[in-house]
Amino acid sequence: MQPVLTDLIPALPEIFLAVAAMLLLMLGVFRGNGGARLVSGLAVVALVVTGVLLLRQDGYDVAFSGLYITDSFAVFSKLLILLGTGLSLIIAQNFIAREDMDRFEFPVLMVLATVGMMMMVSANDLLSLYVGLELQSLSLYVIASFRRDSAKSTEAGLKYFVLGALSSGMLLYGISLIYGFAGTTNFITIAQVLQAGPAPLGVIVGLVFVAAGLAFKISAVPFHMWTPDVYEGAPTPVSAFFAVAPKVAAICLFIRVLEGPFGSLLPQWRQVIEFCSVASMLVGSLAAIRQSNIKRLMAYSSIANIGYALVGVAAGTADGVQAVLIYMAIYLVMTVGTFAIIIAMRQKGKAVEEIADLAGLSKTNPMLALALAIFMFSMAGVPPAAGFFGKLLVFMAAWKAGLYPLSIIMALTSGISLFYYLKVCKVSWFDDVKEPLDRPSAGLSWVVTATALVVFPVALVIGTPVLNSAAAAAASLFH
Amino acid sequence: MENMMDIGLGHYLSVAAILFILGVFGIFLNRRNVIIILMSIELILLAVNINLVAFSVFLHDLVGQVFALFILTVAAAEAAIGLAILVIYFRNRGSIAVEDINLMKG
Amino acid sequence: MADFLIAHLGTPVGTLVAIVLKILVITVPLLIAMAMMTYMERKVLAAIQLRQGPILVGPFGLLQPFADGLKLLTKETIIPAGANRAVFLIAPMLTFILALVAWAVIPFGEGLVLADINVGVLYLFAISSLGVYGIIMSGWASNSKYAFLGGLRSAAQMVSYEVSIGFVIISVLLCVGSLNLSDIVRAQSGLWFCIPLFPMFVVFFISALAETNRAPFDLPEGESELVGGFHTEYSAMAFALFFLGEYINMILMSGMTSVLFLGGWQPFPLLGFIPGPLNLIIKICLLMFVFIWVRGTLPRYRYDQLMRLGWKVFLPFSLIWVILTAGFLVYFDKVPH
Amino acid sequence: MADWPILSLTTFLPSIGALLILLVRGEEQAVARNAKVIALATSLITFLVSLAILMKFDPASAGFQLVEEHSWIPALGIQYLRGVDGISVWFVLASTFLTPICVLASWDSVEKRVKEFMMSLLLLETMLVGMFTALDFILFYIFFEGVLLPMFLMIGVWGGPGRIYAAYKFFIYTFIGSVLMLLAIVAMYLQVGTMDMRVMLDHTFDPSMQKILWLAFFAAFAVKTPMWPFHTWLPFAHVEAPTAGSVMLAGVMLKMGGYGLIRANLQMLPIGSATYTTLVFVMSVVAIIYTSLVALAQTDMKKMIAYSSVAHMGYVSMGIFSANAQGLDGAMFQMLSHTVVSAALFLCIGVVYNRLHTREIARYGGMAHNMPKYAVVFMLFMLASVGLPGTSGFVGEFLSMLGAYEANTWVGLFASTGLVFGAAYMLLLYRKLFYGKLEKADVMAMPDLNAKEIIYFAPLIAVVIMMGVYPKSFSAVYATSLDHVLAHHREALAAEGLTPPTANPASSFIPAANAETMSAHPATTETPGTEHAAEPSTPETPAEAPAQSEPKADANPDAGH
Amino acid sequence: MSSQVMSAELLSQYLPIIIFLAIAGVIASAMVFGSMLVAKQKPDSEKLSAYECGFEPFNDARSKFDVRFYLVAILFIIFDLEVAFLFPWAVSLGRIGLFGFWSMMAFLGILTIGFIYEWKKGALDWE
Repeated sequence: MQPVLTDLIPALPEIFLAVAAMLLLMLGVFRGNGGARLVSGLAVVALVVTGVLLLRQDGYDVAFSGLYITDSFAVFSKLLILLGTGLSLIIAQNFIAREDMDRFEFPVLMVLATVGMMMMVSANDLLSLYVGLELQSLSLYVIASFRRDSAKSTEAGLKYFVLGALSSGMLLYGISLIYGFAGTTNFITIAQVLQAGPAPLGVIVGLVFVAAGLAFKISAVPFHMWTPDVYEGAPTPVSAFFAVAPKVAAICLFIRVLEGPFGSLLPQWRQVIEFCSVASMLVGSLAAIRQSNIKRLMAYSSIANIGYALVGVAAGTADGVQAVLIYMAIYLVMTVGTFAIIIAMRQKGKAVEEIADLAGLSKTNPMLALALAIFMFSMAGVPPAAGFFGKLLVFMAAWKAGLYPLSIIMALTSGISLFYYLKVCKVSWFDDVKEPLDRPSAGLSWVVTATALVVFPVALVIGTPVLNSAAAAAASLFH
Repeated sequence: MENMMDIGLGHYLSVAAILFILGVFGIFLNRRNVIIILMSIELILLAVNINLVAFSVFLHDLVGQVFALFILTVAAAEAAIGLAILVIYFRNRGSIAVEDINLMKG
Repeated sequence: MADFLIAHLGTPVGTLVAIVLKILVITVPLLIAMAMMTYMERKVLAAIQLRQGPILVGPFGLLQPFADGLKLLTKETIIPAGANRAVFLIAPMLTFILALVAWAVIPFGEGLVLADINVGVLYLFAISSLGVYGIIMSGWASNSKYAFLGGLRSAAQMVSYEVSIGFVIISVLLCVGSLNLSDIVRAQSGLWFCIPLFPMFVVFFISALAETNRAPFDLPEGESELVGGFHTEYSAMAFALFFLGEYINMILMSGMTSVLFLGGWQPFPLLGFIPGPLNLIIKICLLMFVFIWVRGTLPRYRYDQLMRLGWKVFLPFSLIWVILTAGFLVYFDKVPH
Repeated sequence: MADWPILSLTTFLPSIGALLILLVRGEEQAVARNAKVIALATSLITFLVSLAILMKFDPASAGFQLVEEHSWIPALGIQYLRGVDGISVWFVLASTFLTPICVLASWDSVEKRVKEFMMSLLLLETMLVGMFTALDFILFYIFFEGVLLPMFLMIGVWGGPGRIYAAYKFFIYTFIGSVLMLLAIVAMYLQVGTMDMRVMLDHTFDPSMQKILWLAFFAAFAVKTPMWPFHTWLPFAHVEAPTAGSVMLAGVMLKMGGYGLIRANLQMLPIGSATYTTLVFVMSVVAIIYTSLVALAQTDMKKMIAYSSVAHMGYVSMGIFSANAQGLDGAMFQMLSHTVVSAALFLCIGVVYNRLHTREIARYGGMAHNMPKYAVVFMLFMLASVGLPGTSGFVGEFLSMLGAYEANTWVGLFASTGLVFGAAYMLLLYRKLFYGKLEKADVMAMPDLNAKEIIYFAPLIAVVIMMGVYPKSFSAVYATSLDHVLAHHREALAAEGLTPPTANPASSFIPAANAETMSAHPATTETPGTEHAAEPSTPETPAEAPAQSEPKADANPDAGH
Repeated sequence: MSSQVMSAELLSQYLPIIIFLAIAGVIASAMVFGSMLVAKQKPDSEKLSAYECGFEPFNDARSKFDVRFYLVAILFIIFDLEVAFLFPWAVSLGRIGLFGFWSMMAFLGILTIGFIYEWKKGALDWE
């Protein structure tokens, strides 16, 4: 019994969170729908406790007979995921109460999705990768269509489901080929097989399928079609959640798979990633310009951001990974902040989501407008906001790896992206008030303020420790 | 019966590949019904399972079959959730035709 | 014939012919048994209701089933105008075929089994699950409200009880450690499983009633609500195939019960002289009698009661039993090999 | 006081003021008043503190002084590194000098959202000072870009009717330019391994790489300067910006470009500079002639001054890339002069705009009659802008033309035509505004300069005259640094086997007033080899100058020699 | 090589089933089509219309039906699959020991949680 139990200790945070999710489910179902708020609160507590458990982990460890791995990389990305989920939960509070989403399943599903994401980034085997991914995806499908009575929400859920299932299928097909031609599903063994000799064609084909499947999950072009629709259709807190935690998890998984078992195939997959990256940056930046719905805008913005992150992935170096991790951390904070503002967009008790509805925000709510400006400039990569440093890191990593065209395209597209970020600032600062927004709730204001402060100026101060831990995380992948 | 022995790995892989392609085409070319899409997805997963089991036998390695079992399970859960979403979608829109999924464009 | 077989023993043709012969040896008696089963049902019901039952056709009315069969054979096959013709016809055939082929793995005695596959239980489980398709297809293809609703109800009922059947089988498997039906029978040489797993035995038998849409769970055919259920629109041989399939299924479920819980071909206590296959046949007959007995005495369940019984009683109950069985075996270190 | 991080103090004092303003609550009127008072107080204190920089600055030293060095993001070689040399110190002062004037100028003219306006102004000051004193390239970049934000808001929120287009154009032009600069910075970092500008200044980059890097930097600074044809954002930004915005824009922000051209292009990338000298000359000459002609055709006062700024900055770029003592000296002086003069001219326009709310030249006329004080002030700055000897404008334009002439006679000749055009449009403007009949009733009703306006014009007048009459007081501060730049430049060219474009004998043309200035440049008339005889003078730095920067800065030339 | 042996073994085991399937199919179709040949076929529209207590059929029979059927189907899928996991576990419990036992208990525990949830949510109530 003893060795079995110690074998599970590396997975303790996940186990804890999973058990917590189940307990919350029971709590919710026995208390009825009145308990939604309580369950939400407890879910946040559970996430925090999981974070603490994670922080106690250090070093490299393997559980479940090699299916599962913990290293600094996993810890770092999991902390990001937890942060994303926690913040999304907090900003969702008010919304769900008002928009008839006040059901305790919502936080429980979010927690379950988080467990899936944590499994994904800790996967050391194609099997655990798949199971984690599906645990996440299945929860997300449900969350996307959580407003059962809204045509938009259900359509978003349906779209997300169909394309998500398709992507899972592609991923699986790739996995089956890799398994067949490499003879194993374990990452470490695959790496050994690939280092031992030239990679069989089947593995490369399989890898392309796997990359395509994962590209769906991070919504990289050309697998991005679902993103704008789902972001627009899903309830706003759900879009916020989608924009952060699963993105971080998927990109970390991407890194884990590509840099880990397939590290020696860098020349092969780099072309794919480069293509996706360039396409994402261009499509994301260009398509966002003509959006009038702010959630769609954020969707395209997230596509573009993924393009930038992929630049770091394409570098295929520890620097690149570190840059991506930092990039995603910053992206997470500013995206949550922006979505908190979007959630706060209510006129006379009704949610609105057109960019034009922000008109004159700087007069009616200067603090919110200031925060929004900080987020937008940060996303555009204008210093001194934190977004600049994320881009800078990725950029430097790519440049160091010799990806000159990619870095230049990155620089240019961030110039293009300025157009639509500026548009949001313009509307909120320069235009005249038509209909003032309602006062946001305390929780929202809190998150907006906190994230805005982190983006600028706190990030300038705490940057170094975060950078160092990201560096350690990246190094653990390239031991 | 000897001629039946000729069925080798390649044949299984070909069948799986054909099924996979059918599934993908079913998703993209189908203009009628979301149910057909769901079925196409199942077809894809079936192709994967054929692959995995064939490889598993070929490699004398059980992992492939275990994987197939997992896929079956997850596929069932996925189908259940997919159908549930489809049902609520139908309740809202009164149609599950693919061309009616058009509330959001852009 | 025998010469031919001996001459070709070991060659593909010989093997083939041998297999076909074996199949016929199973099928023909089975069909006859089914016919006799309908006769027995009418007789037993009559006895329960203090009537005589069929007496006119043949001695004691023994040929009545064959007369019925002949009648159905010469009836017009009506395929409703709105029906989906192919599916409409395939559905009864499917039910019938599945009911038959399930018998391929039932061991009639030591080595007396058509296909001694090592996943026999799984095979049975799968075949009986497929049975739902025949019903769904017929209900849908008929394009009639009664058939449609009857089919749905029937299907829902079958799948509901399928789950607890699964758990029951698991608890048997725990005690055996093999999926092979012959192994299961052999494992009962000392003690039939109906003793240690008595509750499971009961659950299984009741689920078998539900699985075969028999009274008191014959909701899908409740005349008062659904006329004839999923086969409302069927006539002639198509109807007969459903009928056949259903009765063969009943016999099959009895056979499964015997194999899983009553020791299959293992002799009755103190009656060791009875040869193996006969033991099984006697057990099946006894169980069949219970089937009819139940029909004659118990009132029909309401649909919600039926579902509640399946999901809220049998499912948790059998689940707990699986856990208890496994726990017991592990704790006392009695797990097979 | 001695060990105070005086540069950081100067930089962040305005931010603290902005934070204080942010905290101001209450009635709208009271908030506006308090915000203004806080802004004025903060900016004045900042100015006083910045004077301390000048006092502590040692003009004899070419190296960076008052250096503050702190670890920041070691993983990327990014430090919190600040310091000033002779080139940057004046720009710091220009920023701190103009800000209180802007606050005063906006006292009454900004009516809506005063709180935010004052915050933007103070933040702008922070960014500007930070940018001129940054010695870490990323820090430099951050401040360089950071300037955009408050300026974007100032134009967009408080600007005229076309403000949104102007703000966009302003932002996107400068942002895209600076993104290219970032590319170059990263490339250089990966060569050198640190973002420390001092190290980069001493590092000799590969010539072929220099050419690319130079273009990248040039893109950023040419937009900012702005040089023709990248200047198109400027007229819009100026016209739409509120007075204070225009003042800061013309007064300081354009100098960011000039500063960058000297610091990055000329100083770090000598080979690149030598390669593209012709390009710069052509662009500068076109700027001088073409934009002067365009200015001539303007009917909007602000647009006219804006175009004149482009022309004046053309002299600057021309002077810088003459890469000789006169040219560089002239460019520096021209920048400083333009800081004051253009700021003053925009303030002048602001005066009448506040009264009549139009900038149409034709709407005015004959103001000499009812606004005599105003006419005098305007005339002074107009003449300085034209380059009348005795005003600040003369020295800069003359020296930079001299430098250009030395480098390329034709360029010098063409550039001098710009003087004529410049005189033409400015005098035309003056005539239209102040002479003629005072017939329009609303113009007639305008009161003359009030006390507040006189208060903020007074220091500007003083500086303009001071610069014109006694230029050495200003040039002495940056002379040593410019020498150092030139020496380094020549040395680098020599190492590559290129000769500087200087034809040499022009030193005799230097007017007496500037002879002293020139005498501080022994290098100009000597051959590259002998320059280094003058080098050892730099190590004799005062004790309080931070030691760590000096040996580095000088070790290289010596070693190279 | 050995995979071929394996497949031969497999075939010999499953061949009877396949033949059985064929024979059963032949019997079934013989019965249906034989009857169709033997019996007199005289269809008319009354005969061919779907039975609806003597009325003309009102509307399409395949209309909406109770969502609870669907719910049952989903529940079935989930539990049936779980049974699919239990089969190999039950057979090999002797070899996988305590670890296997407790793993499955954990799995069943999670399943039970889901089951309780369904129960409390009323998914198991027909009425």
